[in-house]
Amino acid sequence: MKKYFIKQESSDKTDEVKIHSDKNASLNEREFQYECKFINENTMILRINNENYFLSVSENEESNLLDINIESKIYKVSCRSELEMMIDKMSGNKTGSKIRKEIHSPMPGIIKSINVKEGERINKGDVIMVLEAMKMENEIKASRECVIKKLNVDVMSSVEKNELLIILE
Amino acid sequence: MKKYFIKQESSDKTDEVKIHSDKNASLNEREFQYECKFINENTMILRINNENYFLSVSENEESNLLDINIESKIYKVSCRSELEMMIDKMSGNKTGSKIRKEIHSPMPGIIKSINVKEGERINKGDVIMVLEAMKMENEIKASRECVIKKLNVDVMSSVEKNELLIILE
Amino acid sequence: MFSKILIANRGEIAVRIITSAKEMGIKTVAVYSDFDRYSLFTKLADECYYIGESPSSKSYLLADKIIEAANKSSAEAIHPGYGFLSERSFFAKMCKESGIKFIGPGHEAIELLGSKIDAKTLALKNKVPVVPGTDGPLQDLKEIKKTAKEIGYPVLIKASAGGGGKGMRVVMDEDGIESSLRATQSEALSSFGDDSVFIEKYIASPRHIEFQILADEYGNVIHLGERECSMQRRHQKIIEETPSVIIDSDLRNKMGESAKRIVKAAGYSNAGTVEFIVDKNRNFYFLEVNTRLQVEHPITEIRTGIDLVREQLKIASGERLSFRQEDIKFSGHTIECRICAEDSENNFMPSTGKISYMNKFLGSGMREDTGVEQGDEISIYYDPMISKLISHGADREIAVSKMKRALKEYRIEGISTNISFLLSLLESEEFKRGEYHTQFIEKEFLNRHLKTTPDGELKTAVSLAAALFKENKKPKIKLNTGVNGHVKSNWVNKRFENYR
Amino acid sequence: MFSKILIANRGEIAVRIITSAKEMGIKTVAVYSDFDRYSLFTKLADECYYIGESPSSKSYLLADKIIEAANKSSAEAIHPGYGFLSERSFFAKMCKESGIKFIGPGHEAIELLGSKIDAKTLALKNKVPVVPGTDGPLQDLKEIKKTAKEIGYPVLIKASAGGGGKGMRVVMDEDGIESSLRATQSEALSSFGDDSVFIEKYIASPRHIEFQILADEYGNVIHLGERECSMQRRHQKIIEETPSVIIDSDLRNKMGESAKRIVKAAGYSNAGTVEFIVDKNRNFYFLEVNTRLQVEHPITEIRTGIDLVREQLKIASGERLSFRQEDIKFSGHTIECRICAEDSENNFMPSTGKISYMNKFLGSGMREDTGVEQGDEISIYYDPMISKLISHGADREIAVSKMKRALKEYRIEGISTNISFLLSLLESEEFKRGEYHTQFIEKEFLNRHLKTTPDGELKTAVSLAAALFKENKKPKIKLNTGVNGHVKSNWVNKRFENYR
Repeated sequence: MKKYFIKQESSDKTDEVKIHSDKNASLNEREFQYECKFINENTMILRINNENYFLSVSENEESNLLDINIESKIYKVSCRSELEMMIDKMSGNKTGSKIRKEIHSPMPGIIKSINVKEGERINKGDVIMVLEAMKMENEIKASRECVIKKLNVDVMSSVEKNELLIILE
Repeated sequence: MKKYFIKQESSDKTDEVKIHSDKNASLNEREFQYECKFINENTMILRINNENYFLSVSENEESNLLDINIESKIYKVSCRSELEMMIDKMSGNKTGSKIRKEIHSPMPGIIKSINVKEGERINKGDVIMVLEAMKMENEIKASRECVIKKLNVDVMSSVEKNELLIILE
Repeated sequence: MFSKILIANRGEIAVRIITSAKEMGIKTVAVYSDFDRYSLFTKLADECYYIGESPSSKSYLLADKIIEAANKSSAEAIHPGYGFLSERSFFAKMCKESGIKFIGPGHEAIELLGSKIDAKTLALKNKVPVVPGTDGPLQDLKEIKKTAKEIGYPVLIKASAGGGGKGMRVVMDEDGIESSLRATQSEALSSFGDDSVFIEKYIASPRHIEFQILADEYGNVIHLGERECSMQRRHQKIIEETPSVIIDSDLRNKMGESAKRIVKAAGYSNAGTVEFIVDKNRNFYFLEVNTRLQVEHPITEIRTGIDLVREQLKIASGERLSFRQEDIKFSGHTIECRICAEDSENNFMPSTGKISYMNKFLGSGMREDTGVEQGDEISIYYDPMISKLISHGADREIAVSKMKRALKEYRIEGISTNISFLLSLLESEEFKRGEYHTQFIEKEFLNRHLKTTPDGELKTAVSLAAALFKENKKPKIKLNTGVNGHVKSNWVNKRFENYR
Repeated sequence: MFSKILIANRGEIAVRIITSAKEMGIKTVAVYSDFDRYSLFTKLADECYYIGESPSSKSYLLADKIIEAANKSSAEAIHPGYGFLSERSFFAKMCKESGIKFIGPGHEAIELLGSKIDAKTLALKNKVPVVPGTDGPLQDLKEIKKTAKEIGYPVLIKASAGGGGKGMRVVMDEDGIESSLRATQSEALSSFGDDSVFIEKYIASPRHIEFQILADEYGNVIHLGERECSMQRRHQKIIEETPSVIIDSDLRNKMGESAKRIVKAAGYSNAGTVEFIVDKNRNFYFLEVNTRLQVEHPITEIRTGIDLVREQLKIASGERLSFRQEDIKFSGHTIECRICAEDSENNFMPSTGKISYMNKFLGSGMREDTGVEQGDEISIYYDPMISKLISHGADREIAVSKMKRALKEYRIEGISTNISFLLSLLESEEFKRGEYHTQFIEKEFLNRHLKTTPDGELKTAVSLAAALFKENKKPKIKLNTGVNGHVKSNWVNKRFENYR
């Protein structure tokens, strides 16, 4: 029996999924029958009782959540195993998500502008810099309140994918 | 450099293909440039000079020939390597094709009728037996003139795929 | 309207029905056999119920199991598709008795029209011409001989309960009648459990032309024009088109009205098809009524803009037809080709196995109805049809050119198909001119020598492709040929990298 | 008619052009960059020529290279598609001088209509309303301030040579004008090498509606109705439909005739699009002429039954239009959605990478125009559009329901897409009612909280899917947790077998 702790992005409640076998599972102690066939690493046919879901799951690097795609609607959940929950508890991380301290370039391109200075405190949603790629200007925004520790690039410098742009405090 | 001997099904002439490199080849000493990318074992993009062919090749077990499928037209050729040609010569087999002495069931089904007797001489195209499968009656015909050596099945017997039906002389 | 329906079928037609139901906001329930556990139609359905083993006699023909699944899932109606239980009046009756709406005509109409002889009588009563022949089942040889002489040879012997080309024989003269009768009767007895036959005038080189009908439950009936289905092999339709080149609006009107009269007289509701044969002088004769959706229904949908499955669901839920005969508009020309798993170069032997690769390019003006994907298995259990390709163009020439392009770009590996055969049919002079009949393929086309020998650049491509294929397949063993020791040269490695 | 043409483009539009050419029996020549060596359009073409490195400035924008390939392959004509060199008069001129037919208008018409100011002048001369504004390029701040005051705020500053939303700024009052002007000018200088701007009245919440035009080389011009293109984000069209809910046949006629007048006056031939904006009172103003095939041309093709690429080829080869305005019939409702490689949940950040899995189910009434397949790479070099899905139904409701179904069944893995965003747009009340405008997405829709929290059975599915995904991904290392030692139990193995 495997136990997983699931939290919907928009909810504070943690649900408990137990996988008893390849036919039986439970959600918060409510047992049900299921059947699952993986088409590939991300896509599966999942049947619960007789309900059919042809769905895909992918790891969202940005949010550290799982994106569950059912009929092109995306449900975001965090999913932690028992072991991970134990580690979380010991390290005092309650949400289970790592706080990212570096921002990397999502794609190759050119830095068109930088809107912040080192040492500056910025708010969630603030535009940090603008990256031009694929003929579009893409704003790189802060995903949380933070302080800029180090800027690793200059305006008009061209960057590769995954190149380190900024270190946060 | 690799050499292959190609014979179109409908022709008596043997052509010689030489593969000099992954860019150069020749047909009957006429050199040309080419480019080839395999999509899978059977499918390739083949470009000769600048002509483009998105084609597939498969081995036809029935005829021992290669089926080259270009735009859903099928060209049948025999293709022998130098080594195979040497072996053919030594064994005195000029056509390069094995003569099949057994007929196996192409699919599971039921033998609806048998039209020949052991020892009977039959002609190319004669119906040897009728196999019912996929709700259709399928005639099993002689692909050459031959003598029936042994019948391995009875009328109304059900057969598996590849089960031996008849031995020819 | 229903909130949930069950589809008592599989493959492309189950997919087709699910599509329209979803668009109408109706939940769908699939039933599946072992073989179909993860087939496309089950992936698309909202709910799936297992009903038995792969042979259809142990799953899709089990009326009890299907009714049980409908009850469990609270489906309000059952769509039977085509084949399987779709034309079995007992199943329609069972549905009714279980309080489930059967999406099709009432069981009385199915039963009436299911008997060839009753249907013929009904046609005659309603002034629709039928092929001259016996009006009752016969069993006695002497009587049969006498009747055949009256009608005049050649005659056709047909099993009373037959269909789809099964249990049918042409007899050219009196010498052949006894053996043909015996053969037909024994086949009919084993297939249908009924050895009665009837005899009719055999019409040489006929056209098979059918009319699509929609009838609501309040007696309103319209027709949606004809389908030309004469391109057949062993009585199986291969290519269908609409309009037919031999039907003008006058004849369309006459045949359409005849079709409507029969259907009305039978108290028929829902979608149905009235089949006719048409002789060289454009005389038409009623053949039979198919009391269900046809395989080739898409060509009518495209040419009229009417979704037939949507109409079926609306009619079954008690709605009235929302258009009258004069509202029906026809646009352009539509053709359907049936791609089947069969080796057209080897006597059309069914081909089974796994589809290892599938790559198609449909493009503008093309529709595909299929239940199969790359990686799927083609089995011995069910119909060998893989896909229906449907083209639509402003005129026949454009529709044909689209179909040819799409067929050329349709790739299936792992099994044999009839694609090259379909392509040669479309390229035949007879098809180009529209001058073909139900015996064209067997009596004329198959005798032709159609082998293509490539020349010029095409020959170079064919030859090099063969050599490269062989080179690429060669086991990676170092051959010690002595003369040519460096087998694993740089470029060979490169090629191996490309492949996968 | 031409016997061979070259397509100076890539991706879905190259595929689209090849399709019609093949159906007409015309040989096709593709040109490709390093990146596109084995892209779908090269697989479908009859001949392929390499023209340079992946960045378009080193391949698809190299007029010399393209003309060279045309000469080598003996192509008689060049189809430029959209984007790249399609609206560059110098390229049309180069083609002409090389004796190659440019499939599009003459270079004089491209040049005339390429200048916003000349086009506006032409419109006014032909009694087609334009948005009030300056009729010549401006550079001086003082003069610009004066003009803005005369027109009345809010005003729009536009780069004279701009397009596609680039080099455009709204100024709400005099305080904002200086900084906006400087920004627009510097952007225009770096992008187009020309810093002249013009100013016009800013129309709040306008509709973007365009008319498809066909003109032969003998002065015959027809329009094929409107396309409603107001669903935009950052001036990029996302969803297009025809007919527009706000256009009645009276207005269609008026706008269509206006479009024809402009095109006729410009001496235009071939396919073109006349763009208008329409205000809340259904006043329309001429915007510009796109002198090429549009991305969204399929919705017009489906609603009229006319293959626009076929018509382009016929016109370019000197044929006369084969229909008159009164022959054009419109049928049903058509919608197009553009599926793009962008993360709509993360500020529409372009998404690059390999498409590891693609599975779609189109079904009846759907068309897809695409240039990518499973296994293809989405790169930074070109437009992020993956596919255009087009639905056709008897009415708007049916067309929308088909589109929704197809979007729900469209799966792409390996990259992020805007499919869920498209679906929520279609589900918005504004779209349902047809009441949207060019600023709807940015000013209204994006501010909404659209997060969906699953409940009931859906929540069970979401939770179990997450757990099973994690379970399946777990590295196959035996954990020594002590408590639960039998990690590799039978059922885990089974699941691993299923996966791949």
